[in-house]
Amino acid sequence: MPPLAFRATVLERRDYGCASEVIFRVGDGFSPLPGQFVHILCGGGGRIIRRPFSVFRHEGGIASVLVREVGGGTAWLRRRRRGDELDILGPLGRGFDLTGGGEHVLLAGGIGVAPLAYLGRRLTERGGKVTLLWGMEKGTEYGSLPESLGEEFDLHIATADGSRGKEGTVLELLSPEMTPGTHLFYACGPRSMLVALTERLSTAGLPSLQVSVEERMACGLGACRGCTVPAVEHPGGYLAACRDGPVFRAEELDWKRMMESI
Amino acid sequence: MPPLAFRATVLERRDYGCASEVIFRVGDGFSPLPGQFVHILCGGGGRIIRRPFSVFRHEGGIASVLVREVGGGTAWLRRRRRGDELDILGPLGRGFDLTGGGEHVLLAGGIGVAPLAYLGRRLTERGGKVTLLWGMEKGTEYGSLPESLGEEFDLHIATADGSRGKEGTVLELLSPEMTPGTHLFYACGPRSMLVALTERLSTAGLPSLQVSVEERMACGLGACRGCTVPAVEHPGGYLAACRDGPVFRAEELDWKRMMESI
Amino acid sequence: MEADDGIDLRVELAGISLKNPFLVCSGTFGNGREMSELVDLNALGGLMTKAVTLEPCPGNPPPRLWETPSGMLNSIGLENKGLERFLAEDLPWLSRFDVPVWVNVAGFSAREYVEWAEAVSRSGLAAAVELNISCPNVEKGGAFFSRRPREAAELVARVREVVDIPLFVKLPPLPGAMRETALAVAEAGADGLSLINTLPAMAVDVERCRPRLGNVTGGLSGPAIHPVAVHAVWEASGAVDLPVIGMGGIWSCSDAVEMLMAGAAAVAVGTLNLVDPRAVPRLAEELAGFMRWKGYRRVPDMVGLLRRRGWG
Amino acid sequence: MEADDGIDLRVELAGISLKNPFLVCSGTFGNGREMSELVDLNALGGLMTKAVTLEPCPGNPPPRLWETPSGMLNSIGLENKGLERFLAEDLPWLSRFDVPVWVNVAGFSAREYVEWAEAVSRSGLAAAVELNISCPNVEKGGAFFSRRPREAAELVARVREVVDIPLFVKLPPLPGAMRETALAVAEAGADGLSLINTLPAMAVDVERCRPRLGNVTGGLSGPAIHPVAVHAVWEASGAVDLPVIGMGGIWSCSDAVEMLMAGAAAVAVGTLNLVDPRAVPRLAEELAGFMRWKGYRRVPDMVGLLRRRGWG
Ligand SMILES: Cc1cc2nc3c(=O)[nH]c(=O)nc-3n(C[C@H](O)[C@H](O)[C@H](O)COP(=O)(O)OP(=O)(O)OC[C@H]3O[C@@H](n4cnc5c(N)ncnc54)[C@H](O)[C@@H]3O)c2cc1C
Ligand SMILES: Cc1cc2nc3c(=O)[nH]c(=O)nc-3n(C[C@H](O)[C@H](O)[C@H](O)COP(=O)(O)OP(=O)(O)OC[C@H]3O[C@@H](n4cnc5c(N)ncnc54)[C@H](O)[C@@H]3O)c2cc1C
Ligand SMILES: Cc1cc2nc3c(=O)[nH]c(=O)nc-3n(C[C@H](O)[C@H](O)[C@H](O)COP(=O)(O)O)c2cc1C
Ligand SMILES: Cc1cc2nc3c(=O)[nH]c(=O)nc-3n(C[C@H](O)[C@H](O)[C@H](O)COP(=O)(O)O)c2cc1C
Ligand code: FES
Ligand code: FES
Repeated sequence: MPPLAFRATVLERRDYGCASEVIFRVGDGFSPLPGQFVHILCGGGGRIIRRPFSVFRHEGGIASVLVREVGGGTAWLRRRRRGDELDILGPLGRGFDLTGGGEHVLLAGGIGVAPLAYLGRRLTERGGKVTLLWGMEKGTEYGSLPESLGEEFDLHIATADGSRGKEGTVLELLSPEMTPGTHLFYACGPRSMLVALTERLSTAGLPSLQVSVEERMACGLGACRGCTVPAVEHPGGYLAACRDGPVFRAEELDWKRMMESI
Repeated sequence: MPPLAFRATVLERRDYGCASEVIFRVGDGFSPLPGQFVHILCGGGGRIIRRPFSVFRHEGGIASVLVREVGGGTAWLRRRRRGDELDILGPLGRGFDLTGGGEHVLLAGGIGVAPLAYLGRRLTERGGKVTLLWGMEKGTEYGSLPESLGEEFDLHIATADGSRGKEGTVLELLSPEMTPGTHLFYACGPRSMLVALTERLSTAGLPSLQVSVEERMACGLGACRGCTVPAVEHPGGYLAACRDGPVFRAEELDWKRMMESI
Repeated sequence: MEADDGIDLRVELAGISLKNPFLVCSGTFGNGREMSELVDLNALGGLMTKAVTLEPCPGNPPPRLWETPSGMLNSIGLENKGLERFLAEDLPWLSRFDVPVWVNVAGFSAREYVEWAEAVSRSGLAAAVELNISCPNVEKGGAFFSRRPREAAELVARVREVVDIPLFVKLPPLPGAMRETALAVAEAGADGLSLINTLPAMAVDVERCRPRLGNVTGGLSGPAIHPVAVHAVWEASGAVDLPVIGMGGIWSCSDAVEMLMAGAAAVAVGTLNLVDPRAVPRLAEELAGFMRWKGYRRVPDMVGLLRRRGWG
Repeated sequence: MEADDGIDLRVELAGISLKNPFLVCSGTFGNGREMSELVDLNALGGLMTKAVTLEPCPGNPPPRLWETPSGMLNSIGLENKGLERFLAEDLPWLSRFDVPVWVNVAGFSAREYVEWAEAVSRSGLAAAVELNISCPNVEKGGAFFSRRPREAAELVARVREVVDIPLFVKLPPLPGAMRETALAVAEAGADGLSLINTLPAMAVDVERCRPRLGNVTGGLSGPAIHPVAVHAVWEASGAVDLPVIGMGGIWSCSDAVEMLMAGAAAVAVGTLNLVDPRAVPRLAEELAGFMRWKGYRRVPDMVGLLRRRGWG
């Protein structure tokens, strides 16, 4: 569907530790695919560019984003209250390809859980078997969100400080039977985590992996070429994260150059 | 007293039509003279410079400003709520000279009523006879503030559209017996009103007039020389509205040059 | 676009007719295709294409964007598919719309500029050439030319010889040298000026001690530079009798009117397109409202009005 | 100011010792007197005086200030009491404090610059001369010099002959010509550079069709120009081996560290003083905290670190 430009009324906010779910009303025409994002104006003043947020939830005229506070824009957004208005462009970008069969392993690093939770719901609806692996800094970081997601998914948690679940990154949660032959992998998280994952799966495993990348964006529409990631197809060339992605098949990206900008 | 830099907690807000009184707590050291102002940081974002506001009220650890919304900064300030914090520098500038005897005529144009109301209270305390003349666009502009001030003062109102009191500017309210010989005049309002007043009083009457001028300000301390008004003393020279003023004896200013920048 | 109430938004620039005085700046609207999902291209006064170079160009390494107070840094670095595909794909697609197209021509040498501008002119599909001699994002992408009035004039003269359509020259703000450069470029045969390109700028991630942009330096755009742009328009329009397209941080209708009153014959919206792809139709409507309110009937009534009122 | 934990904020600039790397910019701190009510002058790394001219100067007609997105326009226009009173009143008053004073020297001719700089040097009360050849607010206030590397160098050479104290030259950002100008000025004998002065800029009241500033044009300062200033520091410090004092839109500790990492040996706070007269002591404390956290012990550890890490 083509993107919409609209104003949305905030219905509710749920706080989960360092993040908040901001829930807003959407029209009938708004039907985002998992992995697509919305581009939100986060306050005026010195901030001029929209901020991209993955769709976290969408059903029956209601959608939400899960916002982790990292700067002024996210601080503004997560403090919206019932009745406030949001200026939104979206849904934008290419979402996850849901057509693959088999077992689904979703790997989230930190706030990367947002698009994956939405993906997980859609995959489950389609009858897929979904395992959600989630790495975070410490167990209390996201408040009660792990409990909440634990009710929906087969959820496994790793923490950097070992305070909950396995100690280490989300990769520690990959079990030996999760192999590219039998499983499909979907990942969203820090660049370093994605690189580590491609190394773990090795070249042969890349076709089974889809990743959602985070790049700073301006237009979100493919017009400014500001959000590029290195592409395999055009040697030395780039793809636009906002339009060609944010979800890519791992094979499309040049992981050697991806690594350089960690 | 030297100026203070402090954070003040907002206690209350009272809305009066196009303006709001923002009431905040101040410490013991804060003792503004009528005509002095406070310099307030009005939100972050693209606004970087403080905004000056005359002290409207001060008694027993509580002070207030009367804010008329004309742009982003005043919009921000008048929307503060109980418990919000303000970043304040002040009191700043030279206030009115209260030592003159006789009858006091206070002429306010629009929001210029703020420093004059505070002045009126102090003059009344000192046993002076105070008449407050106030010109505004239309009778409903300042909500119930005229009623409120009418309880404190001998208040006369003029409106541009004739919807309340006399039709015309505040100058229409000057009665023939209000003469420089017997009365002292204090004025605050648009530049054009001040110029008209000096013409009305003519050169001989200027010694009986004190005016508070509004100039855009940056430092408010006399350091940047950004807020200058034309001075009589140094031909071609200037005085700093923030430090030498904002209250001047009318004789100190070069009214011919004052007129040029209307 | 003459409304019932007699408000006429049309302008003419070097013989080119525009429906309204709002163009979109080079590089901030792609080549129209992506934006066309959200905005009717026929509503634009004019469209300035992304810079195109003779050969395809991959652009600069990411990251390419960074936000600064009321501004944005970019180091796109002329990423484009090259002349051939531009002429075969983008320009014909754009010519389906009723909007004049300024083709933004960038080069790495004078020869490239000339060759390229000639091809654009010959295509018959462009309304004008916009000679980009001020891109801060490539070593030799013209910044060299703009800082030397004489070299700039020579390049303009050479390009002038080979193009049959109006030739606009895009300059950066040149503190103190704006008038001189505008004059040199005008004498060399330019039909108009585009002012301003982004300002060379830079930001640093101090925690990691590395530049915010992969290319280290970039160009600053957005509201932060608007007062600099108005000044450049003011200086150039006072020096030469050429139409100036004013651009730089236009974020509102009154930002645009500032440019017009300072001497711009038309304006172009840049970074704002990236935030609101529908900015131009919205601002055009607001401008009509402003004119109605203030009693201006035609856009030229406002152009250069500051000087006509005796300022400067 | 060496703290217990070994964090050392001191820097040395052309032989002048500073307690910390934060100076206050010329024109944004008066001559210290007004500000001294709110801030202890002894806490400043250094103080750059308001521009002083040989003769008293009334300055430009008001209004002289206008706020723009994340920036401020000013057209103060060198208002000052003239050399004589400055040397008799302000400089002796300032010398009571333990803070090195850069005297900002402006002139309307080369002769004035020379005469004036010599008098300052002879007074024995100034730590350094800051040659202001980049004020955008007066017709001949030096902007003329800064846009021509050769003329700038000649002036610097003449002043160099008559002053016995370090000579800093203050430049505007010169897109594309920064390196060249820095080199010329360095060869002519400058001991350091001050970068940057305000950018020529302008704003218009569109409702009344008149300039926002009485002088029509002015200089843009504040956070809006910070990325331009960092870039200027980066270019100049890469070109010459002189200490650069970085200034322009410093609003936070990390803004200052950006300048240092880009190559500034010290920084100066400008417009921020007008908002928070206590900015320098506050930022100095924050810088110590930053250094503690990141493991830098001395300021020079950060200076030019970007290039030492292989960028650029
Ligand atoms: C496709 C996509 C989907 C995203 N989905 C979510 C989501 O669901 N929930 C969520 O909380 N965040 C998400 N992000 C990240 C989010 O957009 C940024 O955190 C936000 O833009 C930061 O804005 P700020 O004003 O708070 O921070 P700033 O003050 O602008 O920056 C703070 C820090 O965040 C980094 N940052 C800024 N913008 C981005 C960006 N666009 N991408 C990555 N890092 C950035 C900066 O480098 C800086 O270090 C997503 C990003 C992308 C590209
Ligand atoms: C000594 C002094 C005392 C004042 N006391 C009061 C008061 O008690 N109550 C009150 O409501 N206002 C008062 N003002 C005016 C008030 O400071 C301005 O209205 C305010 O700064 C506007 O800020 P803004 O962000 O809302 O408007 P902006 O968006 O900055 O500007 C909106 C309009 O207001 C004008 N303006 C901006 N700043 C000033 C300024 N400093 N002085 C005059 N006009 C300005 C601009 O020219 C513009 O047309 C006083 C001004 C001075 C100098
Ligand atoms: C992302 C981006 C890409 C740009 N690309 C070009 C370009 O290819 N050619 C060009 O002449 N100018 C380019 N510019 C400069 C703009 O056309 C315009 O001159 C500048 O951004 C100032 O306007 P603004 O502040 O409204 O954006 C680009 C600007 C941005 C923000
Ligand atoms: C109100 C004001 C007055 C200034 N006066 C002078 C001056 O007299 N001499 C000078 O060299 N620079 C002057 N400047 C420029 C500053 O010293 C500084 O270079 C510039 O403002 C950039 O720094 P900032 O963005 O931190 O303010 C002035 C700046 C302002 C804002
Ligand atoms: S953000 Fe503009 S192309 Fe992706
Ligand atoms: S505002 Fe700075 S001198 Fe008055």
